[in-house]
Amino acid sequence: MVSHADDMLAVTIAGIKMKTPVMTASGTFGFGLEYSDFVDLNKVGAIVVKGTTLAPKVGNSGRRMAETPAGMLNSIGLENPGVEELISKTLPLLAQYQVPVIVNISGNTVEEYGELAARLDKTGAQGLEVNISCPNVKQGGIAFGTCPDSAAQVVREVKNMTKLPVIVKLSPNVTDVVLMAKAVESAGADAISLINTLLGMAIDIKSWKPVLGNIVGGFSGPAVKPVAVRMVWQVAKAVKVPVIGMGGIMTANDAVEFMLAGASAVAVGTANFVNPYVSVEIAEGIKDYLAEHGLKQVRELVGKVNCS
Amino acid sequence: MVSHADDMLAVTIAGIKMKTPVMTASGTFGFGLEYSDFVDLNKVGAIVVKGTTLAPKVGNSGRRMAETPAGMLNSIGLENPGVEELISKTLPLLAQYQVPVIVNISGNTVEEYGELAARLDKTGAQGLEVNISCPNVKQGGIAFGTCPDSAAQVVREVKNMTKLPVIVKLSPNVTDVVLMAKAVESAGADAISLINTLLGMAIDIKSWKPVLGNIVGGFSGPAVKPVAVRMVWQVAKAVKVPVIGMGGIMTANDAVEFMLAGASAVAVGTANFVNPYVSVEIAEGIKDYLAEHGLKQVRELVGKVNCS
Amino acid sequence: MEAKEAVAKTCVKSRIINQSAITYDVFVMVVAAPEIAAIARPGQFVHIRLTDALEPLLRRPFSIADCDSSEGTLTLIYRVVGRGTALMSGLKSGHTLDCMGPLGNGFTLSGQRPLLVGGGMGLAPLLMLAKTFCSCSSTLLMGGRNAQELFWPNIYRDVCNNIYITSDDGSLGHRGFTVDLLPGLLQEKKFDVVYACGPHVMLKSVAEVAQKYHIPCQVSLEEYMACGVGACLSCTCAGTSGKRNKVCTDGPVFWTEEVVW
Amino acid sequence: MEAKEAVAKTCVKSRIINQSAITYDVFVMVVAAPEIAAIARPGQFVHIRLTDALEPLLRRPFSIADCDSSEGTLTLIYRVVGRGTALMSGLKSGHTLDCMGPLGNGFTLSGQRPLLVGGGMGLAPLLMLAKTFCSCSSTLLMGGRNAQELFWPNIYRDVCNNIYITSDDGSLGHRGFTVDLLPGLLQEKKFDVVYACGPHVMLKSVAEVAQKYHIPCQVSLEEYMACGVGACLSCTCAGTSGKRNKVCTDGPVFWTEEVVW
Ligand SMILES: Cc1cc2nc3c(=O)[nH]c(=O)nc-3n(C[C@H](O)[C@H](O)[C@H](O)COP(=O)(O)OP(=O)(O)OC[C@H]3O[C@@H](n4cnc5c(N)ncnc54)[C@H](O)[C@@H]3O)c2cc1C
Ligand SMILES: Cc1cc2nc3c(=O)[nH]c(=O)nc-3n(C[C@H](O)[C@H](O)[C@H](O)COP(=O)(O)OP(=O)(O)OC[C@H]3O[C@@H](n4cnc5c(N)ncnc54)[C@H](O)[C@@H]3O)c2cc1C
Ligand SMILES: Cc1cc2nc3c(=O)[nH]c(=O)nc-3n(C[C@H](O)[C@H](O)[C@H](O)COP(=O)(O)O)c2cc1C
Ligand SMILES: Cc1cc2nc3c(=O)[nH]c(=O)nc-3n(C[C@H](O)[C@H](O)[C@H](O)COP(=O)(O)O)c2cc1C
Ligand code: FES
Ligand code: FES
Repeated sequence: MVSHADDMLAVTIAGIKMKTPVMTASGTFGFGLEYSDFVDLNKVGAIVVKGTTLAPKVGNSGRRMAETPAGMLNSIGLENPGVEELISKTLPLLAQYQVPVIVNISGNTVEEYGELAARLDKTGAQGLEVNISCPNVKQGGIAFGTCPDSAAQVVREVKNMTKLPVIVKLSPNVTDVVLMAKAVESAGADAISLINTLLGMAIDIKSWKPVLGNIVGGFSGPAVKPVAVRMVWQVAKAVKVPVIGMGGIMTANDAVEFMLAGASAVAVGTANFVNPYVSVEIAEGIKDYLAEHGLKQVRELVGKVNCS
Repeated sequence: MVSHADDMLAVTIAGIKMKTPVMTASGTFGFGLEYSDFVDLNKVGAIVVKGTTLAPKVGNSGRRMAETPAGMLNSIGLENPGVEELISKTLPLLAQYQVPVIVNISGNTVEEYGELAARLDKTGAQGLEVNISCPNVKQGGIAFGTCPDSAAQVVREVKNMTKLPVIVKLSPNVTDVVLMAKAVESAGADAISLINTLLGMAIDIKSWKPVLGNIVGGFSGPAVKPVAVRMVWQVAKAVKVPVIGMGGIMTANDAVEFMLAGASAVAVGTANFVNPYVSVEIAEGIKDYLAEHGLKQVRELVGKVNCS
Repeated sequence: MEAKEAVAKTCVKSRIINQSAITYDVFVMVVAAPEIAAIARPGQFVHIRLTDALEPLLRRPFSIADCDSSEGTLTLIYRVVGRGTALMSGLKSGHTLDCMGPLGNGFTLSGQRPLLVGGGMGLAPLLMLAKTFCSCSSTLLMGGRNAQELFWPNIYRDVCNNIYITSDDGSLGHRGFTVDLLPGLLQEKKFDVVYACGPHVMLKSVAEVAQKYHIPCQVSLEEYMACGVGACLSCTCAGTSGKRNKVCTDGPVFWTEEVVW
Repeated sequence: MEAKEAVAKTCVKSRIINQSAITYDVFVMVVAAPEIAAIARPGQFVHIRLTDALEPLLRRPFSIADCDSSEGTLTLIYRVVGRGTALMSGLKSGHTLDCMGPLGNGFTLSGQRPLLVGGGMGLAPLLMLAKTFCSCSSTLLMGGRNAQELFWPNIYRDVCNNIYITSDDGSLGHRGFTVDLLPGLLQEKKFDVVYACGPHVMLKSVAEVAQKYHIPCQVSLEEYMACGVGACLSCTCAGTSGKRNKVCTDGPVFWTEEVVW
C-alpha cells in the first residue's frame, strides 16, 4: 500500500515512476541483489545496475581502489558479465522486486551502444543510462563524453534502437558541461545524469608506483560534492529534460542540496560502501525535511535555489 | 649559512633559485608578511603573493568562504590593492627577506597582462605567475584558462614585456589540461604551475540560497588532491619546462607524491590556514624522506613515478 | 637580537582543563594556553584546530571570554551550531586542541564609564572586557531571545554592577531589544564609550543610537574566516576608508565609523 | 512470513569490550556484536566503520579471529599499518564501532586431520578455525619475520597441540619459511586438508606443495575492498573458471584450484 507520506517522495523521471527520488548509482550497488540483506529493494527509487557491455569484460588488472581524503579512486574498468547474462539471469531475478531497473550501458563504438539498446529493449529494464563518461576504459568512455558531436551521435543511435527512456550520463572532466548537456538533449536524451567520476590519481611514496593498477582512476565520494552540485546547477538551468544529480551524496541534506540545485532525482554511489542502508535512509530523511519545511511534494524542491 | 642538508632541498625553477621546493600558493599566504609570526620567511622556497591586478579590486560581496568535506570553497574575487601599491609598499617590505617573491598577475585583457608584466619588471619581484585560471572573476580568468589560443596570446604578451621568469598557472576546469600546457609552453612559458581551484558550489538547505555570495567558488584543499596529482603527472610527461605542483598538499608525503608525479617544486595553499607552520614543516619532512631513502637531492624524486 | 620578544601570535597545543554545559547547547571550556593567556586582550580571539583529521578541515574562531594569565588558561563560551562545535562539545578534559592566537585587535580601553551592550553569544567577548573594567563598575545591557537563553546574568553577576536585561519575548527583563533601552541609558547616565557585540542588526542599531548621542562606540564583528591572520581575504567587509576591513586583523573590533553598515 | 529468519549480514553498533596491545603495533580488540557472533564461521570477516566523520571514509575489513556466540562477542587481532588502524588502536573500551558482517565465505570444515599454515597477520583468521577443530587436535605451522613478530605461539598455546614455527631470521624456530617445513609435514603426517592464510607469495608456495602431495588446500586471500558485499568489484581476482572471483563474497577463502596464481 502506498501511504500518503510515500506519495510525497514519488517522482517520475522520463516516464520512469519511482517511489522515492533516491536511486543507486551505477557500479556502486552491483545488481541490487548484493545489498538485499540490508536494503528492502522495493524502497529504493530505482536501481541503476553496473555498467554493461556487449561482451563480458574482466576489467582492469592490479589494485582497483584507493581511499583519498573524503573520497575514493576506483579503476574497475567496467568488469561485467556482458549484456546476455544480464538479460538471461539478472533481470529476471530483479523482476521479483517492485523497483525500476535501469541498465547502464557502455560501448566502444556508436554501433555497440545501439546494439546494447536494441537488445535491452524488451527485457524488463525500465530505462537505459548511457555511460559516455567512464574514465576507466580506453575507448567507449571518455572519448564520447568529452565531444558534443560524438555524444549526440551515440544518443541518436540509442534512441533509434529502443523505446526505453534514455538517460545520458555526463562526465565532469570537461571544460563546458552545459555544452555536452545541450548536445545530448538535442539528440533526444530523455534525462541527464551527472556527475560520473572525476579523473584522479594517487602515487605510493614507498614503492614510487601508482597506487592503482590502471595508473589513473575514477574519483568519487563526498570530496567531489562541490563540483557535482555546481555542474548539476549549471546543467539544470540550461536544459528542459530532468536531471539526476549525484556525486558525494552521503545524507538527506546532501540530496536536498542537489535537488535545490536542480536535480529531479538523485543517486547515491560511494555512500553505499560506507553505509549499506543509505539509499533508504536518505529517502526517509528527505521526507522529514519536507515535513519540517511544510512541503507536500519532493518536487517542490527542484531547482529552487535562490541566486538573486 | 647554507648547510649541506639545505642543499638537498635546493631547486632552481625557471632561473629562480629556491632553498626548498616548497612555495606558498597565491592567495593563501597573503603577501607573506601576514604569516611572519609563524614562519621564518627565509625558510620558504618562494612566496607567491596574492593575485594582483592593475587597479585595486574589492573582490566579491557576500560570504566568501565555505568548508566542504576535506576542502573549502572561496570566492574572494581577486581582492587586492593593485599593482602600484604592491610595487611601492609591499615588495620593498619583502626585500628584507632572503626569499624569492613571485607575483601572481591577473588581467581582463591580453594588454592588461602585458602592462602588469611591464610594471613588475624591475621591482624586486623574481618571477611572475600568470593566473589565467581564476574561477572567481567574470573576465580575465577562466576565459583565458580554457582556450589554448587565448592562453598562448597572454603568455606571448607577458614574455614580450618582461625579462622575469614567467610561470603560467593552469586551471583544472578543462577537458584536456595537456593541450593547455603545450600551448603555453610553445608560447614561451618558463614554467607551468597547477592546479588552480576547481569550480564548485554549495547550497544552504536552510535558506535555499547559495552559500557563497558569488554563487560559485574555487574549490581547494586535500579533497582535490587526486585531480591535482593526475594533472601534474599528465602535464609533466608532456612538457619540457618545469612544473610546479599544488592542490591539496597538507604533508611532506603529499609533496613527495607531487614530485614523483613530475613536479619540480610544490606549493601549499589551503594547508596554511590549517597549520600556519606547514610550508616549513613540509620542507623538513621532505628532507627526512630523502634521508630515509638514501637520496641526496630532492630533484632525484622528480617524475620518478614508475608506471610500467 | 638574542633576547627575543614574546611572539605575538602562536599556535599552542592546549589541554582542555575543564568543559561544562551551561544549557543544552552552550558550553564553557577552559584550556591551558599560557603563551596566549600571557598577552591576550579583551576582544581578541583564538582560532582552534579541533582534530588532526582532514575533516572538519578548517580552524574555528572563538572569542576569548576570559583569560587567567597567572594560571595560563583561556575560557571560551560557545554555542553548538554545526559540525565543529558539536565535535568540540564532545571533547573531554585532558584532550588536546591546537589554539592559534591571540588574534585580532581587541577593544580600545579608552573609556572611564563604559556601557557594554551584548546580544546572544556576543556576550562572550564582553565578559573579559567587563572584568578588565571591573574596578570602575561597568554597566551591561544584555539581550537574548528568551529567559532560557539568558543564562548570562549568572555569569556576569560578580563582574558588572549594573545589568539591564531585555528579551524578545519578555520572559526575562524588558520585553524587546537592547536598543530599546539604549537611548534612555545614554541620556541619563554619563557613559563615555559603548562597546557592543552581537548579531549584525543589533550592532547596526546600537551604532546608530550611539552616534546620535555622540558617544564613541566600538563593535565586534563576526565573519567567516579561513586564515585568521589577514592572508586569505575571506573575512573582509566594506570599510568607510574606501578600503576593505579585514575582520580578523583590522578587527574584529572596529569603531563604528570605520564600518559601512 | 512473520517469523523472520536471522538476517545473514547486518550492520551493528558494536561496543568495544576490551582492547589491548600485544606488541607495539599489534592489538587485540573484543567487540560486542551478538547478531554477528551468533552466526559467524571461521574465515569470515567484518567490515568496520571507525568513525562517523568523512575521513577516513571507507570501512576496513578484519578477519574474525575469535567469536563467542554465548557472550555475543567477536575478537579481532590487527596490526597498525595506516590511518584507519592507527585510529582504531586509539579507541577505548566503551567506544562504539559500526561492524558489518559476517561477510564472505569461511573455510570448508571438511577435513578430519587439518594442517593450518599461517604467516604474519594471516594467523588471525586461523585462530577461530583452530578453535573449531580443537577436539581433533589440529596442527599449526606458523611463520613470521622474527621472534618479536611471533607472539602467536602464546595465543595458540591452548588451541593447537602441535605447533611448528619458522622465522625468516631464525630468531625463533626453524630459520626460513613455512613452506620449507611443509613437504616434510605433508609427507610424514596424514593430513587430509591444508588451510592457509598469509602473504600472497606464501600462499602460492603452500598451494604448490599441497597440490604436489595431492592434499586439498584452502587459502584465504586479501584484497583492497570498498563494499565487502560483492557490489563494487574492487576486490576481484582472476579465477580458473574464466570468471573473476570476488574476494569479498566468493572468498576470502578459496580452494587453491579456483585461484589463478
Ligand atoms: C572573531 C569570532 C569570534 C567568535 N566567538 C565566538 C564565541 O565566543 N562563541 C561562539 O559560540 N561563537 C563564536 N564565534 C562563532 C563561531 O566561530 C562559529 O559558531 C563556529 O565557527 C561554528 O563552527 P561549526 O563547525 O559548529 O559550524 P559550521 O556551520 O559547521 O561551520 C562551517 C564553517 O563556517 C564557519 N562558521 C559557522 N558559523 C560561523 C559564524 N557565526 N562566524 C564565523 N564563522 C562561522 C566555521 O568556522 C566553519 O569554517 C565567533 C566567530 C568569530 C569570527
Ligand atoms: C578479508 C580481509 C581480512 C583481513 N583481516 C585482517 C586481520 O585480521 N588483521 C589485520 O591486521 N589485518 C587484516 N586485514 C588487512 C586490513 O584490512 C588492513 O590492514 C587495514 O584495512 C588497513 O587499514 P589502514 O587504514 O590502517 O591502512 P591504509 O593503508 O591507510 O588504508 C587505506 C585503504 O587501503 C585498504 N587496505 C590497506 N591495507 C590493506 C590490506 N592489507 N588488505 C586490504 N585492504 C587494505 C584499507 O582498507 C583502506 O581502504 C584484512 C584484510 C582483508 C581483505
Ligand atoms: C566502484 C565504482 C564503480 C563505478 N562504476 C560505474 C559504471 O559502471 N558506470 C557508470 O556510469 N558509473 C560508474 N561509477 C560512477 C558512479 O555511478 C557515480 O557517478 C560516481 O561514483 C559519483 O557518485 P558518488 O560520489 O556518490 O559515488 C562507479 C563508481 C564507483 C565508485
Ligand atoms: C582563499 C584562496 C585564494 C586564492 N587566490 C588565488 C589567487 O589570487 N591567484 C591564484 O592564482 N590562485 C589563487 N588561489 C588558488 C591557490 O593558489 C591554489 O592554486 C589552490 O588553492 C590549490 O591549492 P591548495 O589545495 O593547496 O589550496 C586561491 C586559493 C584560495 C583557497
Ligand atoms: S580570515 Fe583570512 S583574511 Fe581574515
Ligand atoms: S569489495 Fe566490493 S566487490 Fe568485493
